[in-house]
Amino acid sequence: MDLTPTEEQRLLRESAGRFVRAQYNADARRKRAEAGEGFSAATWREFADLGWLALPLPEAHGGLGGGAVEVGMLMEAFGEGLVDSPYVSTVILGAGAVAAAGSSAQQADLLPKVAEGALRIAFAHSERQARYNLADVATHAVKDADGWVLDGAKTAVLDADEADLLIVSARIHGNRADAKGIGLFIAPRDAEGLTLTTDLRLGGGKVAQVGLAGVRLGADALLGGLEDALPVIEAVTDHAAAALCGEAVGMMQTLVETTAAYIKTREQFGKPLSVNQALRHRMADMAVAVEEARSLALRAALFADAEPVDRARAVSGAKAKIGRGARFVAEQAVQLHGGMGVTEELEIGAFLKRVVFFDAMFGGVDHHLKRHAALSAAGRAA
Amino acid sequence: MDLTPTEEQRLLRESAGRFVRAQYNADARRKRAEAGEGFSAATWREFADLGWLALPLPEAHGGLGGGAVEVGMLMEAFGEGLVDSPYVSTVILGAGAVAAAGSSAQQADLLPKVAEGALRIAFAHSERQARYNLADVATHAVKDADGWVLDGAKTAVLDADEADLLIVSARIHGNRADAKGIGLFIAPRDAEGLTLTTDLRLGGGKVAQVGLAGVRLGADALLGGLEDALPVIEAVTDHAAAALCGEAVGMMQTLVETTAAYIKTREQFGKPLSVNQALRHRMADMAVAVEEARSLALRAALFADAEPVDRARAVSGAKAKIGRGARFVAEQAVQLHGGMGVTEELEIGAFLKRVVFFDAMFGGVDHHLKRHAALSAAGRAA
Amino acid sequence: MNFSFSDEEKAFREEVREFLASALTPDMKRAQGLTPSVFSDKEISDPWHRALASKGWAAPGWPPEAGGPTWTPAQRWIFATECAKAGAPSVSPMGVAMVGPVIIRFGTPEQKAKYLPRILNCEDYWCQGYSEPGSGSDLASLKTRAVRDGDHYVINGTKIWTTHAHHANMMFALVRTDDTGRKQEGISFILIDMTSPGITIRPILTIGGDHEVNQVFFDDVRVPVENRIGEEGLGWTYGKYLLEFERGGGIAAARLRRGLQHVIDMANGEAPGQPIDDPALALKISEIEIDIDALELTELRIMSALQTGQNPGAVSSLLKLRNSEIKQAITRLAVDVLGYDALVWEPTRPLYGLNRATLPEIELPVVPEYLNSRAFTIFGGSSEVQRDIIAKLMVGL
Amino acid sequence: MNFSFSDEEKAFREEVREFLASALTPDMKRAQGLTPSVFSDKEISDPWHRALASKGWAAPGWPPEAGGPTWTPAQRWIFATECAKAGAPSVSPMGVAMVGPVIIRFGTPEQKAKYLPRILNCEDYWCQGYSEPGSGSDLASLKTRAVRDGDHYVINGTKIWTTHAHHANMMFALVRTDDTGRKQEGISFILIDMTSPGITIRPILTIGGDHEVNQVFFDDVRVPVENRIGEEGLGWTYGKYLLEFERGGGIAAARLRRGLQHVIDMANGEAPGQPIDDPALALKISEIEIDIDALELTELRIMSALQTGQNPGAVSSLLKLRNSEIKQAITRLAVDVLGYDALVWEPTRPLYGLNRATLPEIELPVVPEYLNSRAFTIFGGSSEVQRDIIAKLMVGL
Repeated sequence: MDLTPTEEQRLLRESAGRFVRAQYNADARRKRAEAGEGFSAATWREFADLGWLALPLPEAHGGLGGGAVEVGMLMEAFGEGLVDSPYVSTVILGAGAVAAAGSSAQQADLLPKVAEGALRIAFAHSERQARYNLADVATHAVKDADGWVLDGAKTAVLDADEADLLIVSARIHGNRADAKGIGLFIAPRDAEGLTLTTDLRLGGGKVAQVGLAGVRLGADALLGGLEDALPVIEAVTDHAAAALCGEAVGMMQTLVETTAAYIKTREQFGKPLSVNQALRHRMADMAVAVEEARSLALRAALFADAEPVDRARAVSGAKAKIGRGARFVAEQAVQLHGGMGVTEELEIGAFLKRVVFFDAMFGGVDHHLKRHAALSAAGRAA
Repeated sequence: MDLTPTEEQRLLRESAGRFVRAQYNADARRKRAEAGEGFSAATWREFADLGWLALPLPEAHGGLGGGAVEVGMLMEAFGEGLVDSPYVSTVILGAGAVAAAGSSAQQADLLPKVAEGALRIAFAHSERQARYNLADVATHAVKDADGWVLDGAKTAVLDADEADLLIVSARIHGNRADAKGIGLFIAPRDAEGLTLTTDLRLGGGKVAQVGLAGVRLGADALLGGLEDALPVIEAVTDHAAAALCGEAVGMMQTLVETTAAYIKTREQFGKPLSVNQALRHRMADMAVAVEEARSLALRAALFADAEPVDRARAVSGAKAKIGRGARFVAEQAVQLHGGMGVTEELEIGAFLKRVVFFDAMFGGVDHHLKRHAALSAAGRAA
Repeated sequence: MNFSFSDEEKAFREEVREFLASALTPDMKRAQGLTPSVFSDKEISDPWHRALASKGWAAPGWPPEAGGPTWTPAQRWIFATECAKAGAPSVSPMGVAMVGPVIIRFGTPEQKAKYLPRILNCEDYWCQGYSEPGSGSDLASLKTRAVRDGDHYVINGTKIWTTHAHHANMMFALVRTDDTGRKQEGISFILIDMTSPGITIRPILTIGGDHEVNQVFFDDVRVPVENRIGEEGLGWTYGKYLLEFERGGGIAAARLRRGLQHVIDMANGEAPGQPIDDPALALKISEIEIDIDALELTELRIMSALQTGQNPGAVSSLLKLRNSEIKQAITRLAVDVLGYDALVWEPTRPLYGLNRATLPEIELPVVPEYLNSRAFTIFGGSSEVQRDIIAKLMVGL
Repeated sequence: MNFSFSDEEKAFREEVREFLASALTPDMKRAQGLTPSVFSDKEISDPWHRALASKGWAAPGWPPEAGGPTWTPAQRWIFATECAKAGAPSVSPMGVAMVGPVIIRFGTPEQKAKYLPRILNCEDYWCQGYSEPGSGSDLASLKTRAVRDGDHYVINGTKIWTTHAHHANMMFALVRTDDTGRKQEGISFILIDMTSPGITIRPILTIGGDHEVNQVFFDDVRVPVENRIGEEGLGWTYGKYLLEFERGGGIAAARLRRGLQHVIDMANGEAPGQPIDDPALALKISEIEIDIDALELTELRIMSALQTGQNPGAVSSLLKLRNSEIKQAITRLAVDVLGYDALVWEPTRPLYGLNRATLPEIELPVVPEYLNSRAFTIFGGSSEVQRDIIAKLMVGL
């Protein structure tokens, strides 16, 4: 039992921290936002060069074989600088699904390109009516002589506008919320009948609604030939949620540091705000929330490859408590910044928005508490 | 619309306050507790003389025809001094049930005696398996040629040991949790087959488990001849809950005043504790909780005779929020008193115990929130 | 004690409802419903202000000689409650509710004659020049200077958080006319024509993406001495008088209830988050509803005390604190109900000017409103300041 | 990073489990389970202490020369966790965990030889004389005086909150030997034989109805000078060293988990409050379980840092704060599960001495424990003090 980082992990964390501090300060982010540009291709290449895109991918296909703990460290650094990259959508969700369920041919085709930074993949699974129930898939896939035909609609697809491929879930058989009968399909973004409605995303990046109207895909488009992909969907979603938990920890850390610096220097009635014990105690509670989040994000990562029920309990526990803790920290960071906190002039608001994004993604506090309780029910019965 | 008290109400409130301050200080309470005596017969007579026992009873039977608002004012004064009388059990629950459902003969027989202080009535309704569901009654009553025979068990019967009569609910027909088929029976405390297991009650007074083994009652024992008494049970329970809400307000008020006085005078590091902003803000939140409780207790009283669904929503709303607020105030009063707060040397602990009693009585915060939500569901549907 | 309205009060309520049914147009209601900012836009509030003015109802708190309707506290409560229930815009408070009462109390006959009718009839649009970048809760530390030059003051400095400065033609401001004594002394209360040379306005966007507040710069702005209210150096007194009005809060329950109903409406619809039949959501709605019930009954208790000539005590801080906290709880719950739709960020303003958006119209204001509502516990006396006041005035600490 | 125990650690865990299976009797477990006070009664903790001593495990933190088992941080974590899981009593900390380390660090060879074996073998029972009626969190303001008279100190004054003074034959105390300088100076650390003439003990009942703490009065109590630890006037330094041990907290998650399991067991039974299939209860249990998960992983992170020779930083306040808050949340939830059974107040102590009671045995300690657990956020540095420390050391304020 040793939860201190290895030398390798420490170096990864430090290099990520350095990169983010150098490139992701407030000015750079504001300039990019004002220029209205998406995520920079140059930075994505730098991610590839630093090995980050290859990090969790299998070594057999150009990856480094890292685990959720390493991903969490990277994400924590991203969170500290509010990096708005398509890392989670392409590497964790998209490539993660390919790595978990793709045939050897699909893996060999796609994963090295992701690792090199030459391919981006979006993950199109959620549907509006599903309300975070991962088994609720109304989009359907029908097989005919030429391959597959997909019809349906997806929501909350991250970074689809700049993706080359989409992994789309669709029901092959069964009823709408059945656990069985869901497949994952590889679809080019420019497939005929596939439409994107892209909006700015709260907290940075883009989000799309995806329409699928008679989208024709080849017979080999079904990922791994798998007609029961729900366990894969659950696993990559849990991995992505764990990664976002790591990112949230980084955000919380920055919020606490920024706010502490502010109340130490901002004067009122001739004294720094930090003379107010009520504010100091608030900040103590914020610091406690960060430490608890750090422990639970790490715990979720450590359980990422455990038995599904243990993995899911660890991830839902982390997602619920960090969801609440991050909201508390971000809202209080705004509060303690006073008037300046509620403007776009400071970065605090951008962090709060990303926190709301975090909480909404894959389900909020109530959803994950309920999932945790449901997964625990058997163990609690007499 | 005028929520200021009438002159009559003001006088009632003031006389109750005076009485309690004179007779219910900590020393008197401690002496009574140490003497192990029950509620003093002399004080009960004084209650009668002051008109308090008659207060909510119908004028036709020796009562004063007061309403829940007047009862709430009295209870608030009781709460300020932590009075541990059988007022709620006898006057609100016991006599309340007789007034609501008794035949003219039963009312004429019993109510004047209650008003005079010559009769105490306990209300034996709750059962262990019911878990606060008022319709869940397993105790059954069978009619035969000689009258009724009751079998079953009751829990949480307040002040039964000193009561002359018990009003016992029992199922006449139907299944265990059916809304229909419950009757209320008048049983002498010394009826054969009726056994009491009496314990000290948390926060003052006594509580009993009641066993009923073939208890024979006359044919006229059924209150009002009513075989569907659940609405009556719900009404008197709501009235009692509203009364306890008033009492809780008084308790909260005393806790805030006592704690404020303590932190203003208790010195640490050469300064009064109240120099700590964190403590002042805590006390501000406690004061806010008292004002909110005051408003909701009054609201519950104002709705006491409204349509059942409106009455129940008002009472459950008050019970839930005051349950939480009183717990917060009492726990923080202990906290702010430091070491002294967690001993039996101060009265703070006695207040906390009574607050726990309040929260447990008729169901806690979750129960009443759930009841409020269930009663509100129809109004929230699209 | 009487928990129902009198026949007269009921008749008045009927009159208000009839007025609302005719004067409050569907367009006004839609625009107000799609307003995620704290204040209604001028183009929303002005038409409503004029409709009220034509009925003689624009300035409920004013005395009759100034054009007020001489309502009882109960009537004011009924009016505010019915307006909120109906979804009416709010009238810009800076004129009617803020500078108006100061002019009425402390202004010269000439000032009253000049400004009050123009406020009442919505001819002037006012903004408030109190806060400065360095001042925060320590308002009296303000530095904007007004130096006497003949029969003018020459003003230099800057004000911040100036709501609707970009709409206003008039500002009332606290400025420093003397800095030799205590910082509260030497402050004067002055009325500034916003078209004066030397004024520049810098917009400040809120985190919700709205242009509501500004920073205003004064560069040798000349203001006639006759624009000063009361005595030079007593501005702090007048300013505090006004702040008591601002903090009053008073009649907020009905507006909160409407906000909660909006959450319920969304949860009954297609929003992809928590649906109305989710038990956890039902409990949260109940919790907030009970909070509003408590606030409403507190308002009615205060209204009753005022009605019978009693002093309701130091409760305005309590009302402000709870109103802002409940408002924030409602907007947070609304975001939960949005689910994945919370991810869509619509930057266009005003929202009621949008012809089409990815989100259903009912969902459009939710996230910006959540973000903007963070300001409720900051402006007009932060929650921390309110707790300081409550501890002092209600608990005696 | 490695999230599983090594083979050696697993073997040790097995050894601990085997020891617990044989040494921890059903009677001890029952008595501990029916203990609603913070500390285990002497008649519970002593037999357990002796069982541990016979295995060489009574003093995990002591160096080998003093009789400690030379465990790694991981072994200490495993040991404490397995003991908590098994429901073992706690060993009285005043000797082993409090005065022991002080004697080891600052004691003379004679003091070490005299006291340490008697602590280890459970021959002496210690109590702590720090707090005084007027001192509270301001411990250094203590007034109990020790005046030198030949080769004795003569002690006059009073100590309060003295846990198990009525069981103890020895007390370690902070006393004032000088009051001319700063209040922290002039304090000495002294060992007092509780059988000395002039000592009287007044019991103080807790709100849970337990006799755990006392007030101790000293009336010309003579203590040999050789009973002073270290130098006269440096007692504050020694006392602070001890407090750091007391605040450490360290390994609490397993005990909390056992407390939560008790709630689950009751909710699976006949307790008339919230049953296990109540969704609201299930969510609350999950919330607490997640809180414990977070605390446990924080403990493991700290243990790992210690294991690799790193400094875990200022986390003991965080552990104390969260441990006490979670403990209170568990006891509060337990009361909810009791429902109407919470009304029954059982005044007899000890509860494990009761032959019959109205309540089922599983429910007996619940309400007293809820009440007593209020002390968790007060003693050993109140939550307010912990937040002051966290703000200072973790946030730099």
